[in-house]
Amino acid sequence: MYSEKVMDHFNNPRNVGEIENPSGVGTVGNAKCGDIMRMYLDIDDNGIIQDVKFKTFGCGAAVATSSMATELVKGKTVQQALEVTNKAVMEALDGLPPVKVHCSLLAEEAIHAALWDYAEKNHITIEGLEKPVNDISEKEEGEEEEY
Amino acid sequence: MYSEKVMDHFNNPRNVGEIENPSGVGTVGNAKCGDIMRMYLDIDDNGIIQDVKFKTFGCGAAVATSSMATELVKGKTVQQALEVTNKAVMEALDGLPPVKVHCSLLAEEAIHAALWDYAEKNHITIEGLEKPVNDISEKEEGEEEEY
Amino acid sequence: MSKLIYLDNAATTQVYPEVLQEMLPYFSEVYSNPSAIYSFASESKKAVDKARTSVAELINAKTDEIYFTGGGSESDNWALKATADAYASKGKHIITSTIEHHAILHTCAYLEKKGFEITYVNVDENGKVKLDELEAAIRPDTILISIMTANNEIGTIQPVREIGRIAHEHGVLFHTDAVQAFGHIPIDVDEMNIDMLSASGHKINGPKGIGVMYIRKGVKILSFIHGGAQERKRRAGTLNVPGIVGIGKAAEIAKNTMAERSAKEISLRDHLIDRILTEIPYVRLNGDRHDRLPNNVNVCFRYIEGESMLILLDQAGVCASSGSACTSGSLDPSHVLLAIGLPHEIAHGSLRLTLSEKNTVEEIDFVVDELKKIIERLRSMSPLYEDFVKKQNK
Amino acid sequence: MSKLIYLDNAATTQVYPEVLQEMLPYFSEVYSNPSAIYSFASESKKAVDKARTSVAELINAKTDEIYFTGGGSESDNWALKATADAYASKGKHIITSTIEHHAILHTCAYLEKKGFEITYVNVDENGKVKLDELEAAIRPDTILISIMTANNEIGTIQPVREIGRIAHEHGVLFHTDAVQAFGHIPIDVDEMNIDMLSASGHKINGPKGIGVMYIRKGVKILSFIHGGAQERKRRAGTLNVPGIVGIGKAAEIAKNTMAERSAKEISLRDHLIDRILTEIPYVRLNGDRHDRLPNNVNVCFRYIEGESMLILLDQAGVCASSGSACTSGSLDPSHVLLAIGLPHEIAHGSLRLTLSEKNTVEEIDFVVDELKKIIERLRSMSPLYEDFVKKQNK
Ligand SMILES: Cc1ncc(COP(=O)(O)O)c(C=O)c1O
Ligand SMILES: Cc1ncc(COP(=O)(O)O)c(C=O)c1O
Repeated sequence: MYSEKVMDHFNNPRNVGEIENPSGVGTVGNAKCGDIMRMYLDIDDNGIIQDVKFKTFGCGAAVATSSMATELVKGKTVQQALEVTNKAVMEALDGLPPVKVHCSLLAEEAIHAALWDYAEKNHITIEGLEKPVNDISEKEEGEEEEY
Repeated sequence: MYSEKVMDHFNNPRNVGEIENPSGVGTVGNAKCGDIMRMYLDIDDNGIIQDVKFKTFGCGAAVATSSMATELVKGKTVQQALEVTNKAVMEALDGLPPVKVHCSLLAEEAIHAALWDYAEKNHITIEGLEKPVNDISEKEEGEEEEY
Repeated sequence: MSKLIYLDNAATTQVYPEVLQEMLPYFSEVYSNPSAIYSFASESKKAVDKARTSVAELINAKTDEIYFTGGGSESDNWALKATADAYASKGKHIITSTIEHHAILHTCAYLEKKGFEITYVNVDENGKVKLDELEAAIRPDTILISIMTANNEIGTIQPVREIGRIAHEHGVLFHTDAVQAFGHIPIDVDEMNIDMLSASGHKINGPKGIGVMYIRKGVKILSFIHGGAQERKRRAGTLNVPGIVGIGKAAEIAKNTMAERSAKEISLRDHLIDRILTEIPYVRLNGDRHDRLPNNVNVCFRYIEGESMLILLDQAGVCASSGSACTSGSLDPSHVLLAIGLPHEIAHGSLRLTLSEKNTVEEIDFVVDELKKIIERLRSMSPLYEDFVKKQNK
Repeated sequence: MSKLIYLDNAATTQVYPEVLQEMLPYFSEVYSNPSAIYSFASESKKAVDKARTSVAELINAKTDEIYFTGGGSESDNWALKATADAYASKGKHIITSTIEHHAILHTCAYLEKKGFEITYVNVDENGKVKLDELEAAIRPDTILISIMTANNEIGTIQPVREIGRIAHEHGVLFHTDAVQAFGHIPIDVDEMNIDMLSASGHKINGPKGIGVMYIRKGVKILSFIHGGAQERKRRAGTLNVPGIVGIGKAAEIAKNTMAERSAKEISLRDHLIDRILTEIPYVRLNGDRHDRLPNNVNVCFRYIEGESMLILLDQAGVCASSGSACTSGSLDPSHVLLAIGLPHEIAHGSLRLTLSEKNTVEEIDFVVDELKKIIERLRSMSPLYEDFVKKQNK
């Protein structure tokens, strides 16, 4: 069901863990849907993401998208990180099954949540960053009609 | 589906044929239901059935019941022949499948029809013999409801 | 000849050994439920996908327009009842024909009780649906036309392409019961404007208890069997993996062999028809002489009755049928034979011989020779024949 | 251990080799349609009769109260929809439970759209139907109570005898979905006041795509699949002879081995439960500890999610499930786990291990050892576990 890339990131997730005193941390998703992602960012004075860690409660796709998302933002500027979309995450993973697309949205949202926290802590505004919705499921469309 | 007796009478029907100038002949059934029986009787002056022949258009059970019916009446008096019921025919054949019970009714009716003809020709009344209905199907109950 | 001569392939067929071979691993080895998440499940899932593709290719459908069911009857019930459910707000009128299989006709009778109105279009003396009557029957509230691709008793092939065209010109859905045609004659759901199609595994040397329902994308019918999310949520129930693999393999073989197979069957069929018609008196061929299933022979012998014939044929080692095998419990003569205008009396003398490409000319010749004796014998004890002869001699 | 450890027997089972053996002749040798009249048909008819007897004996039914269907889902649909059809004039109220299989629940939803009213009786924290609630729900217009014999996810066995008694005291028909219980625990339709019962071949080491419907004599429901006159005119469609032979043989084996088999399964099950509950923290057992299917283990591990667990178990060669296999397409956690009062978060961490008597203690021990590692690993990357630990350390 999953691509090899997804399985690789699920089996060997990059950047799992916590960062003590992070520059920003965000948690999105909700346990009701079965997916929660937490992203920690360590951002230096130049606005470069020096380190990133995640923890995820969720399915294989949730773990893999979190892992891939951390890879995509690491070393990037805040502005570049903001441009990491769910599509980018999915493409980097060679695709996801249709029912799992929401996991990639969650990963995008987790980055945004951590950046928002960073911005708030530092009293700055990051252009283009909207207040993230913690519960991504509210953004999603209703499930396909049950026959 | 059929008993051995039925198969024997179907394969080796007794008394198939016609009688020229019979004492009585009766035809019952109708082509609509797929069963027609004709019974010829040769009855002597003492009212003994000296010979009997039949022809049948119909299924295996129809042929076998006609054959058995001829055996049961041969050598009998008119009054005894009248007492050959469909039950007697069925029993003599070791039973019939439920959907084929009507064939035995037809055999009983064929005897009656031939006796009626004999009675009419000789202007006598046979006690207990009612005018036979030629189309036995009218006497039957409706078929089991189709689910 | 002590070998069985099986001439009842319209009732059911032998599972080809190569079909069974393909099915075998999925009983006791790869027995996984294809819906599960572990890799053991993906093996059976792959087999199901492959089968779905083979079935789709046989009728030029898309893979995700194919749904597996428990048989042809289920497919027919699904098509009619679910269309009735889904389109009731548009209308409650359905058109079918007088010669459909009972899986259609009895379902229609059920729908009539539920407030639907059914028009049964007549057929001509060869069993072809009258297209003018069909078109005239269409009303603004007509939601479905269901006409079989080919008839199971008399073998007549319907002008399906024309029917589909008429249906679509009037914006009406078209379902076809292709249980007898699937794998036997070419079917193209696009060219023929077919929206839904029923098929069954055991009529094409596949297993019993597995059927197919084709539903064109966009047709809004929902489930008939509700429950789990299988078959894209449209047909609940754990997938019958071996059955699916079996019908898939049978469909693949049917596609690859169709041309050669039907040529062989047609030559056997025509030999059989020719000998019967020329060597046995008072006989008529039922069904269209040319637009006819390659393996179907159906004749009526006057003055005799079918069951007796079948028993005597059986004793000669020949499997045949008289009227639809499905309705052998009934006493009524075949509704199809009545619909083409035969009187009851003649309909009762019908014999259906449906062959396969495995039959030989020798077998066919043996059957005709036996038939001649059987028919003579039964006529000699028939009061109807007696009357006929007496009338002749007058 | 490179061998597959199959612990998903509630999803489907291996066809026993002796069952397959019994089926084999009916594919390519005795392939006749049992409805036909010739002697070749009586061979397959005899096999069907024998199977029907075996199935009847397993539940103490009469042979002619057994009908073969295309699977458990079809049987469930038949029971509910045909009862609704046949008894609508008496009333339009049906009672079921919140933990039924989707084959029941989605059929109920369909019936609701058709104007029927359904009461969903709640269950207690172990998944047992609340009998007082059930009895209180009965109204003058109640026509049917449908409660499963045993639950497919958490294994809880319902007080079927009591439910049947209550139903009959109120003159209401009682149907039970016994798909998981049939052949696994003793069932007696007379003692238990069961009027209709659904079962499925592939849950008892028989084939997929074949089911059973028991209908007590006198229950007036008609067909669900209309068409030919098969199954005493109640279920149309050419009989799936190999499938029927298979479920018959499986039923026969199930009857003969039930006592020994379930004793073995119970000892494995309890060993598995005991080790999990004592060696893994923050876990709960779902379903009744004692009134439980012999082969069912269902637990929730806090702070982790089921699919991840399944993938890692799969990599260790273990086939397991989380929630019903039928609904793995859905994102919602199991309705059964919610019905017994679990919050979503915990329900998502459920694991179902359903064993067979062929499993060994070594396999079970291997699975527990693997599970411990898997759960530790998943917790170490779980934000919920992180929060929990931090709260503990405060
Ligand atoms: C309790 C229950 N009912 C019904 C079904 C449906 O049976 P089948 O998949 O054979 O249609 C299942 C199994 O999936 C089940 O566990
Ligand atoms: C034309 C036609 N439709 C439907 C059916 C029913 O198919 P099945 O017996 O596989 O349910 C048959 C065969 O019996 C048939 O010939």
